[in-house]
Amino acid sequence: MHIAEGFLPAGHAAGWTIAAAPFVVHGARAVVREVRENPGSTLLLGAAGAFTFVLSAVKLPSVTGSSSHPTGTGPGAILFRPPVMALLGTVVLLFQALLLAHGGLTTLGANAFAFAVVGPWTGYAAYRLTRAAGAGLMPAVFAGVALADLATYVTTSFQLALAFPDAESGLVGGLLKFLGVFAVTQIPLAIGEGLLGVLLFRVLTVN
Amino acid sequence: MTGLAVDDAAWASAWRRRAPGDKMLLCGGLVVTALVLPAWPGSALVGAVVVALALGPARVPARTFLRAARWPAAFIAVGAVTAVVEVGGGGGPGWAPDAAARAGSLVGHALAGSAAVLLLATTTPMSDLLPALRRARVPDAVVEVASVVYRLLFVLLGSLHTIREAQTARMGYSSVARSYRSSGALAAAVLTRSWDRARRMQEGLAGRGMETGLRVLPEVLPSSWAFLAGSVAGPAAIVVASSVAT
Amino acid sequence: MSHRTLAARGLVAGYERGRPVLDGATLTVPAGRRLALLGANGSGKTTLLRCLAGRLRPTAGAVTVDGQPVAYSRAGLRTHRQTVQLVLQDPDDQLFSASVAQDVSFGPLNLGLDEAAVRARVAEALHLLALDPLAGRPTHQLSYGERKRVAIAGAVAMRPCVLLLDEPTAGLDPSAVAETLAALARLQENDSTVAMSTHDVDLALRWADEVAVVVDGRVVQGAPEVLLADGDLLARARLDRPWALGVGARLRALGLLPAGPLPRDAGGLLAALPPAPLVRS
Amino acid sequence: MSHRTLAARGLVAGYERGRPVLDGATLTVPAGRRLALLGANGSGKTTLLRCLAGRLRPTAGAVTVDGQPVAYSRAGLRTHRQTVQLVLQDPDDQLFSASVAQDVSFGPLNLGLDEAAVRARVAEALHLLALDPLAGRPTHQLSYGERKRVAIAGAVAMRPCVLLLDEPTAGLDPSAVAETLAALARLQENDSTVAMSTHDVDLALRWADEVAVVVDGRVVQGAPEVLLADGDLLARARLDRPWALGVGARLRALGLLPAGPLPRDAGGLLAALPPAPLVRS
Repeated sequence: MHIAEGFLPAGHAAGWTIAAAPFVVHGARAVVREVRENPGSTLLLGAAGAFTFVLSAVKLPSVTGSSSHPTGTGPGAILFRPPVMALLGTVVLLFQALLLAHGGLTTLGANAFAFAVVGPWTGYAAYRLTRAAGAGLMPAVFAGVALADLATYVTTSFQLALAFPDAESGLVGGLLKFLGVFAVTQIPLAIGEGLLGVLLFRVLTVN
Repeated sequence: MTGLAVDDAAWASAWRRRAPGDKMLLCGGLVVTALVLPAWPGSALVGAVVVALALGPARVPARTFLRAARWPAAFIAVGAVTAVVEVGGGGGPGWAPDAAARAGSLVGHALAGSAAVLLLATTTPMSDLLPALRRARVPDAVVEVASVVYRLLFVLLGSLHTIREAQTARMGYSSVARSYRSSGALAAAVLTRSWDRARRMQEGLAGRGMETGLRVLPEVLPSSWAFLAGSVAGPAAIVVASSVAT
Repeated sequence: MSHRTLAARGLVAGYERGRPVLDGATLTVPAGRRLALLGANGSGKTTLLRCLAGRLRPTAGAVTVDGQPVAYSRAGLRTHRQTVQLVLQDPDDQLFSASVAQDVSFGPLNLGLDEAAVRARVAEALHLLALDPLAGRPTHQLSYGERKRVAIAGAVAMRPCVLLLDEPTAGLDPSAVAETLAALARLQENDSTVAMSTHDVDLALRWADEVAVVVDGRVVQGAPEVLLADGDLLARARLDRPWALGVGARLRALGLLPAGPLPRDAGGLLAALPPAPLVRS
Repeated sequence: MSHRTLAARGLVAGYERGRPVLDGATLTVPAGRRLALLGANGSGKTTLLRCLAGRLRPTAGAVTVDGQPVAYSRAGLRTHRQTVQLVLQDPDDQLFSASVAQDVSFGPLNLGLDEAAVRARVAEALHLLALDPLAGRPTHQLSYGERKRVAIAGAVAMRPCVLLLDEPTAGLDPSAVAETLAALARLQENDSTVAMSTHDVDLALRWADEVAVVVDGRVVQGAPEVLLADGDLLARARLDRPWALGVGARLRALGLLPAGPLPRDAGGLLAALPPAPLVRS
């Protein structure tokens, strides 16, 4: 779920764009540097972006029967590092907005902050910390991918709560409401995406 | 099968050969108008104009436009209800005092804004929009990565659908556990395909003289003064109509 | 597993730019006989095969197995998938496991068979496709022709009554074509009915007991030597006439071929022609 | 742009499991003549084409253009790529742009031409491949055969003196094969020397002025009607004998064909045979 066009007040949309900008620009610089050193990497980066887009089209099987889609940024954060994912994630969001009508243009900044910045960085941090704590590759992949998914939706909920605080209980109440609707329901799906990440990395490490 | 309905509509649109800049000005103007005017009647007018343009002169299939609008509509409905529910207070959850008005405003702005973006999406292929990013001083390398994403995502979506179909035929999705195993293998197969594609494409393009970048010559899509005038006059008329009405 | 008759009646399916790709396609894959489905690229061969395999639900018409229509319920499709297997043209979009044996075991494992039964199925399928020596090899190291045969083995391990193949010989060199056809003959003997799509009319004439030509969204079915000599039908279907029928007809008219069916390939023609007179050296 | 003679002498290249794929391959693509490179899958056709195009540097031997060896420096390779273009078998390996015209413009832009010259080159290449109506279409909506022709147009826009094609007809139906061959004939007239690899011996016989058979890492080159009648060579190369040569030889022995070269396809054979006697109806 990305925040739809026009859902955020103008000030919020602008604010989140400014918040996401340094990360995305940093990612763009990393990409420009990479491509200058090795022109062929344009194709590899393009393939990574296309994979992230396509991964979000994989159906996540769920026990309840309803299906949902992974965010797709967790494996990318581990494989390609968060700065690059900040850019690739934003490109993917732009494509989702214009090819699938998921998300929007004025809300691109807010969605990029959740999906391409907070999600990948949280996932990558969880992956590194789990590894550093002595865990094996697969537990670390699980933690990284699942938390990247969850962090994305927690951030989205926070953005919505900030824009629409509860009339009675303010920001905290608003956060609880949006977390309840957008993040709590996401917990099983985050676990599912973590499992998918483990299965993906298992196949990759065998090859 | 592997096509994306919005993308197919954009390539087939009657506005396909209009300058992307013209369409961006029109749709950008409509988005801003939808957001800054009061939902009634401003956003409602924008929504009506967008739907009339899409189904009329731009000849976007109504089915494609409505199906694509389902996604944002679902988010907007859930989000708006959540926004106007009140959880503080003593008793259980209830409606905020001005719930109907706030929800109406939120839904109006968001639906009209989403529709205006969808008008751009269903009339302008991505490959016409990417050169505009270049003019907006986005670095060439980034625009080129984005154009490779656009090309490869169709190749990979094709692989994704075919592999999933093959797995389904061999009972790969007959239980939740098997579905997970199949999805993991599917994701891994698509990832290795994407790397393989990139590597082989690199050789193919080196043979065509790739040295620094992936520059291509965009099509010449001339701008129309009449269209530009309409793009400015339309939103302006909506602003006037809206302020007269309120 | 036993031969079954798979049929389609009045299929309408696969819309493209507002028009259905198939528009009233009727076809029978008769139990135990070899059917070649002919048509130009884009004629709807693959759409028809996907309908027959239960992968695509037609908007009108019915698919039947021994006269029983396919039920598009979860259970009905499950049964149908065990009866009919389809192998698509590009092997790379059907192989998704690391090794050959692992890939072939995917289907049997999903059927819930025990380990010994799965191993037996894998061994049988690899053997029928003459792939035994490749069992432990990684799929990405194989040649294109080998990968195509592994994809077929993956379907064969499901023990289908009917095996449908989309362009199984496209892109293969002559020796790989011969190996594939030999494997299909073993499958047919092993009680799987085999049908393939192709645009190679010479191959269809040589291989098939019956041919079905897809043209304008419909299907014309009949004997190879009749349909493949029908210049009007072939032109509408954008196909060539098999050389053996054209040359054979002339040679028969010249009194050089005996009565009976015309030879179907170069070997048959050379055997039927009078021997070359001995030349003094 | 003008016809040039591209040659390879004693190439050793492409190690696989410790043995070179090419081990002393010598070959000439004579200016202005059609060369078909024949070989089974895995014989080394593609490796040879990649060496000829300067994409793979052989470990021994030399590639020459009009007798001048290719310099493997940056500048030397740049010159060579302007002279020799190679089109790979899978069009998706070289189409990277979303629209047909944009993709074809990539090569000319890399040559540093100005916009007007690039547009002229794109229009010319699309016209030679009969792709004008597809100029504004998205790559991902094209059929396989159309994508193959767009990939060829991308190479043709570089105005190569020699155009090498890896399996340009594989996977195409008869009408797409005919369109591709017609386009190649226009290129040849337009002063590009055209060579293709294939494992279709019937096509090679029909199309080529000369054939080169890749066998055991080396190349045997000669006239189609000679090499493709050499049963021993064909067996070693795991290729079939073209039906037209086998059938033609017998019919000549039977005194049914006039003197001169044997017909190369069904049309030629029917034209050379005596007409069918009139039959009373």
